Amino acid sequence: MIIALYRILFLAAFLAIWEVASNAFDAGFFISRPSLVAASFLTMIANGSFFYNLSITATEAALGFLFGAIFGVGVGLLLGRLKVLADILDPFLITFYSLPKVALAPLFILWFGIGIDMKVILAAVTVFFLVFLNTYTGVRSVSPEQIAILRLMGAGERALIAKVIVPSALTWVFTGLRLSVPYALIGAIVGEIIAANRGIGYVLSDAAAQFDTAAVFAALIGIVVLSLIFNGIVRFAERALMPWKAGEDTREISI
Amino acid sequence: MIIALYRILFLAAFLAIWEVASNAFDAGFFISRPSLVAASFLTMIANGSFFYNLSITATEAALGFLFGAIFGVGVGLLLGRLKVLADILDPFLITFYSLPKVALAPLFILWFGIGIDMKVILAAVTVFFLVFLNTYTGVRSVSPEQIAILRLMGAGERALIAKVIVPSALTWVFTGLRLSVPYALIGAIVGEIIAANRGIGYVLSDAAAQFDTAAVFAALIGIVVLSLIFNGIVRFAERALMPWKAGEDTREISI
Amino acid sequence: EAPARLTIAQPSEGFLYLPIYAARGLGYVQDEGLDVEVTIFGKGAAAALTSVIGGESDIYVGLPAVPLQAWAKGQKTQLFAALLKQCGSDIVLSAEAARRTRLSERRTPAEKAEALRGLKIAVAGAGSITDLVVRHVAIHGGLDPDRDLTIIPIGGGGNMIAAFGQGRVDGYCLSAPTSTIGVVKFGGTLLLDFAKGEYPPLRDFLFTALSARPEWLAANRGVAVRLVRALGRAIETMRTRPEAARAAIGPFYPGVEPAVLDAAWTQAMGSLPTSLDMDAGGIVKNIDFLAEVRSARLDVPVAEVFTNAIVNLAAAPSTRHQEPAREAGRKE
Amino acid sequence: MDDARTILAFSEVRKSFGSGANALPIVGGVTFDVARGEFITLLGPSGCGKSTLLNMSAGLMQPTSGSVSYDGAPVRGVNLDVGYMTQADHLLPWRTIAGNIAVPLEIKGLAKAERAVRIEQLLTLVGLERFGAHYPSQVSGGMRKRAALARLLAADPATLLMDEPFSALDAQLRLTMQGELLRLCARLRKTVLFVTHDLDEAITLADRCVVLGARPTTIRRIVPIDLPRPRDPVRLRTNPRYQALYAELWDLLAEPSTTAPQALDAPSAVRMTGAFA
Amino acid sequence: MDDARTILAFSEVRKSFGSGANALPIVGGVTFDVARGEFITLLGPSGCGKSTLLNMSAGLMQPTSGSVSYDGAPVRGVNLDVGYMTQADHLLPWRTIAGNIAVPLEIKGLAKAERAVRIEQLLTLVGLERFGAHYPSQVSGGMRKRAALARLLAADPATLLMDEPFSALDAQLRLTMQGELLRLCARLRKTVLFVTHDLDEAITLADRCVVLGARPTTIRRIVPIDLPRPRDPVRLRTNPRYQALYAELWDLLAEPSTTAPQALDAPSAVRMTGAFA
Ligand SMILES: Nc1ncnc2c1ncn2[C@@H]1O[C@H](COP(=O)(O)OP(=O)(O)OP(=O)(O)O)[C@@H](O)[C@H]1O
Ligand SMILES: Nc1ncnc2c1ncn2[C@@H]1O[C@H](COP(=O)(O)OP(=O)(O)OP(=O)(O)O)[C@@H](O)[C@H]1O
Ligand SMILES: [Mg+2]
Ligand SMILES: [Mg+2]
Repeated sequence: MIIALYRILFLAAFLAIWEVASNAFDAGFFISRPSLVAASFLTMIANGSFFYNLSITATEAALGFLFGAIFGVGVGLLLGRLKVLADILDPFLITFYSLPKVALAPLFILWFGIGIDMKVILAAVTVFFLVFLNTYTGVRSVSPEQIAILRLMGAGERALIAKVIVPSALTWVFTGLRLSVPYALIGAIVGEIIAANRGIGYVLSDAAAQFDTAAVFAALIGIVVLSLIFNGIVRFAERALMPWKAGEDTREISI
Repeated sequence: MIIALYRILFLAAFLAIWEVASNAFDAGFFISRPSLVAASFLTMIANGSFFYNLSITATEAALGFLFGAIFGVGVGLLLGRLKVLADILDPFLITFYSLPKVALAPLFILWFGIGIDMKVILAAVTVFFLVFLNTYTGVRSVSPEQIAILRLMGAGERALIAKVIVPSALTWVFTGLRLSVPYALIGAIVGEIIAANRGIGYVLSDAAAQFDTAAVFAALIGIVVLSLIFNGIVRFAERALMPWKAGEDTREISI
Repeated sequence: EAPARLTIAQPSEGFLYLPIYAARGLGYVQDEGLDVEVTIFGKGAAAALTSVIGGESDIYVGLPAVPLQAWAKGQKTQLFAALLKQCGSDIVLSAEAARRTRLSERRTPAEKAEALRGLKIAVAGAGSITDLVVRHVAIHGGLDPDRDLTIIPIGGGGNMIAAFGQGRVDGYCLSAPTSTIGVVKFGGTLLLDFAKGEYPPLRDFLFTALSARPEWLAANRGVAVRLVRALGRAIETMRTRPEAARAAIGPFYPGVEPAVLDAAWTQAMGSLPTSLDMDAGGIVKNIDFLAEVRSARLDVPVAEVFTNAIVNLAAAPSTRHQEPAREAGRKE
Repeated sequence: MDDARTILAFSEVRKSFGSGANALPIVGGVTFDVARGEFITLLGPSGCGKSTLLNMSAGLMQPTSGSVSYDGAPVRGVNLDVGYMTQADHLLPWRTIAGNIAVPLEIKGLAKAERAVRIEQLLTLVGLERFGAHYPSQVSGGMRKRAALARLLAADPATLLMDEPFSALDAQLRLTMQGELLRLCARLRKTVLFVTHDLDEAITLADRCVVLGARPTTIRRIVPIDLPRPRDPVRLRTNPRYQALYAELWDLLAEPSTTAPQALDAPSAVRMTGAFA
Repeated sequence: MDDARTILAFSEVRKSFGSGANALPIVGGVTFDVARGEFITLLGPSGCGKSTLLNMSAGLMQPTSGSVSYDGAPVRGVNLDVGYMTQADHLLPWRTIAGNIAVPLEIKGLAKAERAVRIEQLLTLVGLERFGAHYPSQVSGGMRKRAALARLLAADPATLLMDEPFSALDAQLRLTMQGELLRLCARLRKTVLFVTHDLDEAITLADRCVVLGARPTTIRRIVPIDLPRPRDPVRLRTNPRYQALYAELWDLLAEPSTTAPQALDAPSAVRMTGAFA
C-alpha cells in the first residue's frame, strides 16, 4: 500500500518535471511533453495501431524469450555438469556472445530473412547468454555436499538435476530470466529496426524518422508496459516454483 | 593442456568448415572466408588502423564498464539493504532498463553529445543494470543467520557489508560483471554506430556499407579479442578476491 | 483476382523516395493490382540490398552505387527504373558556420565546397550515401575528407537534428525533410542546392533507382511493369497536380510541421525526373563518384547493370489502365 | 524479581510460530530470572524451545506475549551485551578459522598486531593452533565448534548464550573445555545461559539448572546445584550429592508431560510398531 | 581378514589432505575389518579422522595409500550399498521435512501412495509427526538430525554409516532412538559403523568398539563389547562388566598419544595460561 503510494508520487513527480522542463527549455521538439505523449498514445490506441503493433512485438519477444530461456537453461545445466566441456567451449561462447548483433544485421537477414523468425532469433540469441551464464554459475554453485548426499542415495544424473541442481540453482536461473526480459524486447525491437514494416520497433523508428517525438515516447510506453507485464509473469513463475521462499522476508529466523 | 588442445581443434574445425562452406556455396560475398579475413586483418594491423580504432573502443568500453560496474554494485548494495526503497523503485528501474537505447539515440546525443562521453555513458548504462540486478539478488541471498551473528557481535552496517554481504554476494557480483563485459563493448560499439568517425564500430559499419565482408569479420575479431581480454581481467580479479574458492574444484569434499 | 504481392526494401525514409510515397498515397499501386509492402532497413542500404540478394525482398530502392558495389563483388542485381536523377541529399550548414566560412561570398561550386574546411559534418552512416556525398564535395573543394574536415556518421535524421540543434556539429547531410528542418527551424543554409543543379559533378546523377535480381525480373516482369507504371503515373501527378500529390504525402509525415513539409515539397519539385528510364551516363557517374571518394574503380559492365526493358514495357499501350500507359508513353 | 542483581528476566514468556490457525505454540509461559554472574544450564527435550529462549534473549526474536528483559529494560532489537554461540556453527566460509576468530576483534577495532596475538591465544585455548589457516570446510565438525567457541570468547561479552557448545567434542576435550569455561566465569564473573543435553555437564557447570517440559513449554523445575566450587568434573561424579542431583534431573526429564501428552516428541512404543516394514 | 563374512575392510589406510609440503597426514595407517551384520562404534578425539574414515567407506574420498574394500572389492566412486548419516544434517532446504524423507523413496521409484505411508511411519518413528510440512529452517537442531535419520532409514541400505547421529538429542530421546536402532539392526542384520563421543552409547550399541588415537591416527585398541544382547540401555549401566568397559575406554582415550604428542588437539594446561587476558 504505502509502496504503491510512493510509486505514484514518484511517477507524478517525474511527469511534472518532464512537463515543466519541456516548457522551460522549449525542448518539446526533442523530449515532447507528457500531455502530447498521452494524446499521441490515445490516438494510437483509438486507431488500433498500438495494440496491433504491440502484439506483434510481444509475440516476437515472447517466442524469443522462450527459446532463449530454454536453450540457456539447457546449455547452462549441461555445461554446469560437464566442467571440461565448459572449459573447452568457454572462449567460443564468449566470442559468440560478444559479437554485436547490430553489426551482423546483413548476416541475420541472409540466414533468417526479414520476417518474424529473424526477430525471434535475435531476441533468443540475446536472451540465451544471459540465462545461460546465470544458470551455469548457479549449477556450479550447488553445494557439492548435497550432490554427494544424493549420489549416495543412488541418485542418477536425472534425479540429481531434478532434486538438487535445479532447485538450488533456481534463484540464479530466475535472475537470468529477469535480466533478459528487457533484452528479449530489445532484441525484437532491434530486429524490427533492422528490417520491419510492423511492430512497435517499426512504430518507433517510423516516428523517429518523422520527428514525431510524442509518438516515439508513446511507443516507448508500450515497450515498458510489455516489459513490466513480462517481468510480472516471470516473478509469478518464480514465486510459484519456489514455495519455500514464500514468506521468507517476514519469517522469523532462528539461528 | 588437454583443454587448450581441444580448443585449438575446435577452432581449427570451425575455420575449416567456414573456408569449405564459403567455397562450396560460393558465399564469399556474405561470409567471406578465413583466408581473406586474415589478409584483411593483417592489412589493418599493418596500416595501424586496427590498433588505433581498437584502442578507442577499448577505452570507451573500459570506462563505461568501470562506471557501470561501480554504480551497479553500489546501487545493488544499497537497494539490497533497503528492501522498501527497492520495492518502490523496482518498476522505474525496469522501465529504465527496458528502454531500447537505440531508440533513444537522439536524446543521448542531445544530452551527452557525440564525443567519447556519449559512448562511455551508453556502455555504462548497459552495464549498470546487469551488474545491479545480480548484485541486488546476491545481497538479498545473503544468509540472514550470518547477518544476525555479525549483528550480535556489534557489527554496524559498514562492518556487515564489508565482512558478510560483499564476500557472500561476490559470486553474484562477478557473474554480473562477466555478463556485462560484452555489453560494455556492445554499448560502446552501438555508440560508435550512432555517432563516431573512429573506433572499431565505425570500422565495422564502414566495411559493411562497402560489402567488405572480410573487413567486417576482421573488425569482429578485434571486438572478440577485446572481449576475451576484458573477460580474462574480470576472472583474474574474481580469483584474486575470492581466495577461498581457490582449488575448490580439486579439493576433496568432506561431508 | 488477388493483388500481386511485392516487397520493397527501402534503406531509410526521406524525400529521395518521393515517387514511392506518392504512388502509395495516391492509390496508384492498388490501381495496378499490386499489394506493396515497404520494409525500412534502419541499418542502412547494405542491409536492404542484402535482403534482395538473399531473396527476402523483391526490389531494392535507393542509390545505384550500392547494387553496383555488390555487382563488383559478384552479386548481380539489375537496375530497372530511375526515380531521382539529381543528388537528393543536401548539405546543411548552421548559420554560425555559414557566417564563419563567409558562405554567402563564395560563388563557384568549388569555392563553396572549400567552405567545408575545418567543419564538423554529420552524415547518416559510415560509407552511406550521405558520407560519400560529403566526401565527394570536399574533394571537389580541394580538401582531404579525412583530414581537412570531420565527418561524423550519426545515424538517422533525429540524431542529426539533435546534434545540429545543440551546436554539436556545424552541418549535416541528409535528404528532405530533415535538411528542410535544419533550414526552416534552425536557420541553416544549404551549402549547394543540388536540386537546382548547382553542383555540376552530380548533375544528371542517377540517385534513386529500383533494382532487383535478374531472375526475379525475368520471372515477374508483369509485376515490375505494373509497379513502374504506377510510379510513372505518380510522378506525372506530382508535376501536373502538385496539390493533390502534396496532400497524399502528408500522412507519411505526421510529425513534420506543414510549413516545413511545404518547403521540402517545393524544393523537391525542382528535381523531379522527366522519365524513368536510364542511360549509361547516369551509371558511369555513379562509378566515377565511387572512384573519386574511394580510391578504387568498380569493375562492372555498364551496359549490363541496367535495363530499360521494364520502363519501355510500362510505356507501351496496354489494355488495362489506359491513362497511365498513355502518360508514360508521352514521356518517351 | 526486580532485584538489582538480576541481569536477564523472563516473565510469562510465550512464543508461537506461524499465524492464525497455523500458529504453533512453542513456549507456553516461562518465568525465571538470571542473576548477574550466574551460570544457568537449560535442559529439556529436543524441540521444546531452548534455542528459542536464547534467540529471544539475544533479541533476534520477540516473544508473542510476556517479556524478556536484560539489565532492567525489555530486549528490543539485537542485544549487544550478549555473545551467542549458536547451535550450528555459522562460521563464515570465506574466512579461515583465524579470520573467523578475527571478526569480533576487527569490529572492536583492535590493531592488527594485537589481533594476531589474541587469535593465537584463542586458537591455542581451543586446540586449533595448527589450523588457523584452514577454511571451515577443511576442518572437522568438532573443530568448527571449537572455532565458534574461540570466536565467542574473542568478543568477550558480559553474558554468554551457549547452545550445546560442547556436544561435538570427545569426552576428554569436553572436560577440558568445561574446566576452561568454569575458570573463565569464576575470574570474570560472566553470566551464562547454557543449553545442553548432557546431564553431567548440566550439573557440573551450573549454579541452577532449569528443566523444561515438552511443548508448549513451561518450566518443570528449577534445580539449584548446591555443589561446592571450584568443581573438578571428574571427581565430582563420585560425590553422592552429585548423584542425587543426576537422578533428580533424570526423573524430571523422564516424567511424561502432564500438560500436553500428545505433543511429546519421544515416540511411544505403540506408535513405533511396524515402522520398519 | 578375507573371511567371507567381512563386508568392509580397511587395510593400512593412510590419508593426508593437501599436497607437497602442505600435506597434513590425518590417518596414519588403519587396519580393521567389519563383519557382515556387525555393529562397530568409533571413538576418538575430535579431528582425528573418524568422519574421514566414513567418507572413505562411502567412496567420497580415496585413501592416500592403503585400501578400503567393500564386499571384497576396493571402493571406487560412490558406494551405493551404504547409507550415510553425516555429521551435519545436509537436509535440502527447499523441501519440507516430509519432502526430504521422500527423496530416497522417490529415487527408488516408490509410488506416491506408498511413499506417503512410509513417510508417515518414519516421521512417527523419529517423533516428528506434526512437523512433516515444516521446512528445515523451521525446526530445531535436534529435529533436523532426526529428519536426517528418518531419511537414512527410508533409503534402507545394507550398511549404515552414522556420524554422531544422536549427539543433538536429549538423553531420553537418545535412549529411545538407540533402542530403536538396536532392534532394527537385530531384525534386519544391518552392518553399522557408528561414530560417537559418548562412551555409554559406544558401549551400549557396539559389538566392537574401535578406539582411535590422535593425528596421525592409528587404532589404539579394538575393544570387543562382550555384553549379552538384547541390551537395555538404562539397566546396563549398573552391570559391572559395563562399568569395566567404560573405565577401559576412558583410560584408552585419556592416555596421551605416544606417537605424536605435538599433534594432540587437547590443549595442555601450560599452553592455556594467559589465554584470557
Ligand atoms: N523460525 C521458525 N519458524 C517456525 N517454527 C520454528 C521456528 N524456529 C523454531 N521453531 C519451532 O520451535 C520449536 C522449538 O525450536 P527450538 O530450536 O527452540 O528447539 P530446541 O529446544 O532448541 O531443540 P533442540 O534441542 O532440538 O535444539 C520447534 O518445534 C520448531 O519447530
Ligand atoms: N577437505 C579437507 N581438506 C583438508 N583437511 C581436511 C578435510 N577434511 C578433513 N580434514 C582434516 O582432517 C582431520 C580429520 O577430520 P574429520 O572430519 O575426519 O575429523 P573427526 O574425527 O570426524 O572429528 P570430529 O569428531 O570433530 O567430527 C581434521 O584435522 C581436518 O582438518
Ligand atoms: Mg536448539
Ligand atoms: Mg567428524
